[in-house]
Amino acid sequence: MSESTFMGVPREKIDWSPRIDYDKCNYCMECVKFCPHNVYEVRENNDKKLIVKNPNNCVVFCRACGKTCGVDALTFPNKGKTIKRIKEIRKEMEGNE
Amino acid sequence: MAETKIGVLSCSGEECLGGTISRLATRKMLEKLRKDKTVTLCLPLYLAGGEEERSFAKAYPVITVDGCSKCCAKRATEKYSGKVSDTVIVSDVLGEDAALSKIVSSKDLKKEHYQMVDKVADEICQKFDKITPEIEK
Amino acid sequence: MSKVKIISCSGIGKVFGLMSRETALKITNELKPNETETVCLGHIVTGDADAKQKIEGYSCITIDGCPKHCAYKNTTLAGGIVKAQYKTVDQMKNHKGVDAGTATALTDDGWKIIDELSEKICTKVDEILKEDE
Amino acid sequence: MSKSYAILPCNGLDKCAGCIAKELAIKLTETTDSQIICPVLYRTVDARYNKIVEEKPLLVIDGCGTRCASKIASEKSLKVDQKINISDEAKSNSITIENNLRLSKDELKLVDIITDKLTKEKEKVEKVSSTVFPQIFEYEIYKKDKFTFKVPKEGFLFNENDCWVYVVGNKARIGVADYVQHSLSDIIFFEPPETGSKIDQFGEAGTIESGKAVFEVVCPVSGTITTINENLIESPELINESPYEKGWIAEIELSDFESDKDLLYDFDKYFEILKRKVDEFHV
Repeated sequence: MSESTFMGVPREKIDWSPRIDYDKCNYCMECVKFCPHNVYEVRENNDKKLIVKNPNNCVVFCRACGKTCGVDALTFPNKGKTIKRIKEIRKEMEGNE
Repeated sequence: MAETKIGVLSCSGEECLGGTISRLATRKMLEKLRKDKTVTLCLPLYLAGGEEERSFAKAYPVITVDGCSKCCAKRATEKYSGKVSDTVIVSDVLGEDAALSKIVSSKDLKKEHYQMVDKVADEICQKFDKITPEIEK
Repeated sequence: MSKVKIISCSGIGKVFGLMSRETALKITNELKPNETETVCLGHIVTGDADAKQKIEGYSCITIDGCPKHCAYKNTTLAGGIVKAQYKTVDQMKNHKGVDAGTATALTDDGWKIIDELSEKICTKVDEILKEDE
Repeated sequence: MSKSYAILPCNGLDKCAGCIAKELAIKLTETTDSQIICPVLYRTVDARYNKIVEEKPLLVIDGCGTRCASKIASEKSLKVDQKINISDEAKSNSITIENNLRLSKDELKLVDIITDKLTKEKEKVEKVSSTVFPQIFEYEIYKKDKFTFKVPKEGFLFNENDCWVYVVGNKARIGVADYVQHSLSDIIFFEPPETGSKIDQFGEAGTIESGKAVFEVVCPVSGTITTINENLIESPELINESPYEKGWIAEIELSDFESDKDLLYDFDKYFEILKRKVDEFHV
């Protein structure tokens, strides 16, 4: 895929993806089954059997996989701060043009 | 033209085996044989108000796959949508006896049925590939 | 007594279409072969006189996959008397999150759902036959 | 008079959130004329509760994201009047739920807060009348094979999560774009956002679900949810049939539209994005 952006900002500059609380996660893998964007990866042989492999595949502001988590092990970055950051980057980019 | 898309429309008839074979052969085109180029269409949607299905055959080539010699899929397409580019009739490929035999549920399909599906799907592929270069021009 | 016509949409794009088809086949071939029969929806769509004749004025039950109601609309257009209409997608509402399969093949769960629907429709068939008498 | 409910709580006994759900249910029966449906007994002998369910509006209380109570309600095809999720409520009231099964002071406070909200707020919100929104729009169409993707040409703004907003004065209607309903295919479930709740821009305004996936409605604007589209609860397929008109999701009283606008697209820009998405992702 070519460069991907969100609200005109390069996707990799936006920090938005699920965070796994490994103290809570029971590796039921419902989130993996759920997410169509290939964000997670299962690693059967590792200690951490589940990782966020492709954080930039995660749809910015989508939190839908969190709902599948029975033990509430998934959290997301602060939405307000993310919006602020996006606006800042947009300003910077305008300045550069 | 950027992409080649060809519509495949089966009669999916419920009264005889030919309907099931037409349907499965069409699904096989979509899932395996010509994955990215096949668009399946729903026959009853012509009348139930599907502008999307109706206009498709006007803009793209369509191959109809009918179970028996009634050729419902072909005739309905020509009546409501547009010209049919080619047609496959299960009873021509497999013979009337097989096509008109009693319909079986997809849970009771046997090896022989899958062989019938393969044969009809091959036939669709041949027609499909004949049309493809014409639209890629 | 004339048989109740069971007409399915048999939509090819989604699992709901196959569910409608298999439900119709189960009822007409297994559960109520003497009381019901199916009619090709494709044939009805052509508008042929002999297709029309099969359903015009008869009691019909339509089984659609999705809310586009292809079976219901086409049956009504051809003069069939739709005594009851069903949608397989509605049946999914009682089975949230269940994978029923694809338009090519159903999963075991998918079969269970259509078994459930078939039972329901058979009860309706009995009612209709009583009324028709 | 305060409203009374038939209460279906999750009653998860091995988690704190479940214990709070139970406490809240008890509290509501003490302060109002509400009655509890025991989820465990309900599953085995539902006849026991059929009368209550018929007589009173149903309040479903879930403890955590597994939403067992909601699932039971949908299993039994119950019409849900109100939904409360303890974990979400805790978050929005900045109360941390501990792992202890005996409730702490904070957790009891949360019970009081929710009780208040459920018994008082209702009367206020119900009176808000809906603003008149136009019903017919002109569309631009993007075609891909047999699919047609519609985007209304005027009056709508979009976020990049394919949700739209239509503003009239300080009120707005929100919904999902045609692209969403095409991607999801037949929508079978609609979980509305909570009436009366405050929502941020890009906050969750309910979810819609098909056999394929769950889609979170990402709210394009900030404000207070004043009305939800009740019709969608019975007929979520309206979103498929008419995503920009009959399939609207909710109405919102705007709180900071001027600032929200910075992160919204007009028709021209959204149409470009839609075309890209269709070409890249749509199968």
